[in-house]
Amino acid sequence: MQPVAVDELQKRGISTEYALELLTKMMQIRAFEEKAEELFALGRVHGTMHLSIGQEASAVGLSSALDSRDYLLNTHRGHGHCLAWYGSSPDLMMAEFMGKEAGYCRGRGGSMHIANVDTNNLGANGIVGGGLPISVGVGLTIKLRKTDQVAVAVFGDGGANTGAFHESVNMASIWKLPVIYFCENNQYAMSMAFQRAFNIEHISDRAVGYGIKGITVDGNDLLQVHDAAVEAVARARAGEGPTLIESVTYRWKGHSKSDKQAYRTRDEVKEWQEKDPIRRFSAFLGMSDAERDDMQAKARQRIEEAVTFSENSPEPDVAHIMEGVYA
Amino acid sequence: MQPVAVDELQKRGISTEYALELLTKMMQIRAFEEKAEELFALGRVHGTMHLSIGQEASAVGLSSALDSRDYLLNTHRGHGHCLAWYGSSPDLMMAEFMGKEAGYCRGRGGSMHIANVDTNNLGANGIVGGGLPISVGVGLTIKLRKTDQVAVAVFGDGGANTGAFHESVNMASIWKLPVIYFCENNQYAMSMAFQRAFNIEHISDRAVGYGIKGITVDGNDLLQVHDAAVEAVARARAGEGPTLIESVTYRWKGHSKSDKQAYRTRDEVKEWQEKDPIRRFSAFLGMSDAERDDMQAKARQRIEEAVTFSENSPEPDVAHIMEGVYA
Amino acid sequence: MPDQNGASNGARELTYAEALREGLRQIMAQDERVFLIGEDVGVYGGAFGVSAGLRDEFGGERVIDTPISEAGIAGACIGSALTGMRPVGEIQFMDFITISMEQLVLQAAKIRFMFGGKATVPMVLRTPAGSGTGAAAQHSESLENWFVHVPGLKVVMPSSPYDAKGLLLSAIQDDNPVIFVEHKLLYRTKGNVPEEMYTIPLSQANVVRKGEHLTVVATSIMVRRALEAADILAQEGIEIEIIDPRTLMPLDEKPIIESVKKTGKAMVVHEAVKTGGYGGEIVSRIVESEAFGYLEAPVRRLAGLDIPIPYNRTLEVNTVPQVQSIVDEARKLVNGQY
Amino acid sequence: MPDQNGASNGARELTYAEALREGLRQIMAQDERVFLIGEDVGVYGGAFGVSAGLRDEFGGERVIDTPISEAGIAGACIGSALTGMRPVGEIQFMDFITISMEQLVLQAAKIRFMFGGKATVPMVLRTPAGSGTGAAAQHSESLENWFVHVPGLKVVMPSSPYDAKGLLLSAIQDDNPVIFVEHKLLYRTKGNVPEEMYTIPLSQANVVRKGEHLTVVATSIMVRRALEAADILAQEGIEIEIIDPRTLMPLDEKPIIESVKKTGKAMVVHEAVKTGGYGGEIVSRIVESEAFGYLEAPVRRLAGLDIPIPYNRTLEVNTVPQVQSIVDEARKLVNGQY
Ligand SMILES: Cc1ncc(C[n+]2csc(CCOP(=O)(O)OP(=O)(O)O)c2C)c(N)n1
Ligand SMILES: Cc1ncc(C[n+]2csc(CCOP(=O)(O)OP(=O)(O)O)c2C)c(N)n1
Ligand SMILES: [Mg+2]
Ligand SMILES: [Mg+2]
Repeated sequence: MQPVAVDELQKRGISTEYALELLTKMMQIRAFEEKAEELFALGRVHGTMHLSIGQEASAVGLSSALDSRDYLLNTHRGHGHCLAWYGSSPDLMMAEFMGKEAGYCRGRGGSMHIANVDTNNLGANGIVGGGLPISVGVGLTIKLRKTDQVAVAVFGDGGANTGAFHESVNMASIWKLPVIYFCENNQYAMSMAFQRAFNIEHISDRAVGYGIKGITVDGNDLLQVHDAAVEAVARARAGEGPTLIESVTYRWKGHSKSDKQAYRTRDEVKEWQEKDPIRRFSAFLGMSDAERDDMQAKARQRIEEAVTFSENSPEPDVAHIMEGVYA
Repeated sequence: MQPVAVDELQKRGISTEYALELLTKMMQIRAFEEKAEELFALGRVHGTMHLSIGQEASAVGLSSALDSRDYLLNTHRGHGHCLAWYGSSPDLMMAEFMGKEAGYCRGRGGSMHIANVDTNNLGANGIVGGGLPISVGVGLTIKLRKTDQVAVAVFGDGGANTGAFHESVNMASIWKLPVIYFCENNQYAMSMAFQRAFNIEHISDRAVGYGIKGITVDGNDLLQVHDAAVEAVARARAGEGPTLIESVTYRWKGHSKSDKQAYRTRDEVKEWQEKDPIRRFSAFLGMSDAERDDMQAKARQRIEEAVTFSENSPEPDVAHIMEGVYA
Repeated sequence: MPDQNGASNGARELTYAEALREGLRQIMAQDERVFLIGEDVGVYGGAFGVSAGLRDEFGGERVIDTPISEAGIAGACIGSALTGMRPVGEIQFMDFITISMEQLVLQAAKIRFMFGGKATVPMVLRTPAGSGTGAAAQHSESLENWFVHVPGLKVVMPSSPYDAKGLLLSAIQDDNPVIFVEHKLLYRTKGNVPEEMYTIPLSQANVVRKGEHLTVVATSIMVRRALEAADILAQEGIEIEIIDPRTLMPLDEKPIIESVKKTGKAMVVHEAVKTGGYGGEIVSRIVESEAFGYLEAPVRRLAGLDIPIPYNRTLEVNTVPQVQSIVDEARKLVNGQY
Repeated sequence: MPDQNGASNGARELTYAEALREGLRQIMAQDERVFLIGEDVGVYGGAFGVSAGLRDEFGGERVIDTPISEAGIAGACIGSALTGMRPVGEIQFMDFITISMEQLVLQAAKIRFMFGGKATVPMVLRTPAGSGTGAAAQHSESLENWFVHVPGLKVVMPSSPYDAKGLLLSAIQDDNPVIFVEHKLLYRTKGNVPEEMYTIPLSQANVVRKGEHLTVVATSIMVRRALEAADILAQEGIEIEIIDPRTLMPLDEKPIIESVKKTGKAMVVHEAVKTGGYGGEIVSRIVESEAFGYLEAPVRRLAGLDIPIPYNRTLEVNTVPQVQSIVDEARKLVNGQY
């Protein structure tokens, strides 16, 4: 490893092993989503999906500042955060994605609703901004129980324009709830460019309106995301309330499976692909291309295993279709 | 008139007559609401009402910057804005308040829904924040028709915490709509004190989050409100988009008819009563107490006439109950 | 379960609002997972006084005043319920629940199912519905059938102080999201309410009055009006059987069907707008059941007119069923005029 | 009015999406008060491609992309309609209309009435409903009955390309707020569509197929499925009469009642969850009418299961009525098995 990396990691108390683990997570996310796309193309999965390829540092950087006591409220573009989350299983995720009984949600939820309440992963959400009001409640639970947990609510630039965002962040602020509002500004809400949907430079500027700390970070730089999250977590655990983090990044793929991407240029996509967060972090760690490719191959292998696992899992039984509506 | 007043009015192009007209408006509003309260106490009106006594300068200062081409979106606490509006009739307002057929809304709307689309008064609103999304549409009409009209959306401090506020102001900002967001911060949303509902000092700070101009004015000073509104109107007519004006004021009466006001002290109310906008403006104009009282008596007389008018108006006929649902 | 009329069980007269408050107080004292959240539920005591005094008793941490943020209130309930609490939210007027719909319908109702049955959302959202206070079209909605149409939610509508307390305690202890619809005009009505912490099971209809000639299914305030109508009709020799579903969803349809098999005639009375309303559900349940073969007359719906609630007092009263209209409709049905 | 089958009138095959687009294009060219507003309706052409190309044609001022702000979209329609425009809003999936409810129900629907009949709100809100795309519980809602239950709104649900264009043009020219519910699985279905700017009056039901044995009232995609079912049933000698209300509110009930008087048997088919759904309205209209006396069998509802839409494809398909379930239910009804 380069000395500067050693230094930077040490400063943050990140061991080499842990750094490699984080890189592995990013690679598994990439592999998972590439596989997801392939399964779609082959017609082996139905519905839709939202790939976060290009945004891996954002997901892994965030989760690297949290631990197993904390809560996650995730978005439709949530494979990454879900995989990055503590205790998550690529097998059960893939099984859910493929609609199988062994999936996290018994095949009832699919890509947009993967959750694992057992590990405090409170679920992806098909509704833009849908998790934000819920985060207020999670924050209240923590506050009422007086634990030192933190909840993180992930949303996109699009989500920051929903009424839900406003009501939620304000409530979290006035009650000093331990919630981190983590906005992944990937430049587009479907076809709506950030510049067209906002009349401000940084979404984090909105923090002013709620009297909380706001910060914008390079979302393709794992350590920058990590640092901002660590700071926000400390603030939350200390009872100082929420933080709004804007993680500036980019989605390489279309919005969902059926997107002609007429709203952006190929050059723009290429430009951002050069900021690949995985290459960036592996280079930072001083890895050679071969080392990196080798690691990525292993990650792909892991995802292949998840596919095999899922293929061997049965379909949900129609006889049980009415189950799970009421407790 | 005191020389300083002459000066100040002249600077703004306000004639003495117009200044007295503005004062008259404030006094009629006060008289209307005092009468409304009395009618309630006598059991002659049913439902509920929200009095804006103490806030008169805010309503009149705002409308003084607008003219008959402009649009108003009003709130539940809207008697003042409605009376201050161009072409409004105390008779038809009182008749509506008393549920009579001659009322602006044929007795179907009542206090919370007084509207007169003919004069671009698009109605009071029983829903906090309910007029805000509508203002976006009014702004779009103006923009699409390329007229130089302005729409003003009035709301309270409580309204500024609704999701509707956020979505609307953002949309008006990105499309540079000619809408003035006029927030009457009267310190309370029902029992919820401003300080408890916000973690910021000025609601106008929220303008930052939308990239628009925000300003806080003393809402009990008619000229301060007027000035801010004039500036906002100019900006809007010039195609420079919305402004967020926070008019800091206070309601002297309870939230609605049934409010024990346990959430505030009498001293606080008294303190604000000393900032009476009517006395303040009449004193500024150099009026003696007697002159002022005389003028107020005339305003009361005008409202008595409105009551008489209303009493002579028939009740709506049950035979026509199904009318007006569909066009 | 103590009896509604059993003063021996420590029952005394309470208003509907007092009964609700007593239930809230008792369960909050017993179960620290329960907390209240809503606009002005604290010092103000709620717009209709239901939570008066509870903030003094349990503190601002457990009786939480919110900004005007109905989506936020619903979300606060969902998130806390999902993580182990038992929130009781209040939406100040049922009309404003329109702002909470996404959270209630797409989140609260669906989370358990979408998560494969692996999560619970034990929350109660209380809200006052109905007209009669002169508050006009935006403060008088009766929207219960929207929620009946959303699998995953339960819908409860108590018609008496006794039911109010017992059903509220059941709702809070239920592991599902419950929309608890109160009625503004019922808050001050009185009835016997036992002091103890009794529960009335959800999804258990109540035969409020026995009769042979006509089955009247009524909800909320219409149960009271139907009872008054029954007294008048009884003087003419017409005995109506009144059934209050109490829980609209999931519905306990059996007593209704049994009753129709006995009377051969049925009508539904609710305040909500007739078209698209709950009446259609009850009519369908009857017509689809074995009671169909016993029907001697059309099943009728007596409900609110298809208009927004007008402000004017006379118009307002004429918009929704009153005692006299129930009497008239029942008489016609029994006398074979349909 | 040109005929659905009259190629002589210049009809050609278009998809449902193309028919809608053609209607939008024609009226926008003719009436400058009409504009489109919604998420991704511009360059993207709308999530289901309905407005593809219209931004190029009419510019960004009249084909307006919005931020993710469904309350704002509804409000933008209301405010512009109230001031003289004729907006056509789009809510990307009907599920998200939950976020527009306050604006639609408390404002759009009530403004005219609350203002004493002195204002009009001529807006159309288009939105795709329904399951079948694997998008799971939060992208598959069928919520039409909520709006049927709101006086002041009109609710339209076209089932064919021909109806889609003709009804959309009527809706845009109507002076009331119209909720225009499309179906995702219908967008690519084809049918004859005249090129001219014809309208189909609102509140006019359509007898889609004539038959003697059973009246089937079906909406949206269920009309297509019922037609397929009819072919299968015809082979067994069972002739069903299929009626598509097209406008659910205000309903043209007469053809339904006449049909039931003829057939003596009726069923309703819709995709939305059965409980609290539109089926109850249709059943009630039949049972309350003179058709009651002609009924030879219970009126049945065939509708979506009372569950959120599941992701898994097999579960999803089994959640809502399919051709085979219509066949089975119709056969049972006709054969007196209920
Ligand atoms: C309330 C709501 N409106 C619209 C949609 C449709 N939709 C799904 S994702 C999306 C764009 C979201 O943009 P953003 O929040 O920036 O997240 P990203 O997809 O870029 O990760 C839209 C419009 C939705 N799911 N929910
Ligand atoms: C969406 C909504 N929530 C709650 C209410 C009940 N309510 C009416 S006025 C009011 C307080 C409004 O406060 P603010 O916006 O500050 O206006 P003010 O009454 O102080 O003029 C409340 C809670 C409502 N009408 N609408
Ligand atoms: Mg984005
Ligand atoms: Mg206020």
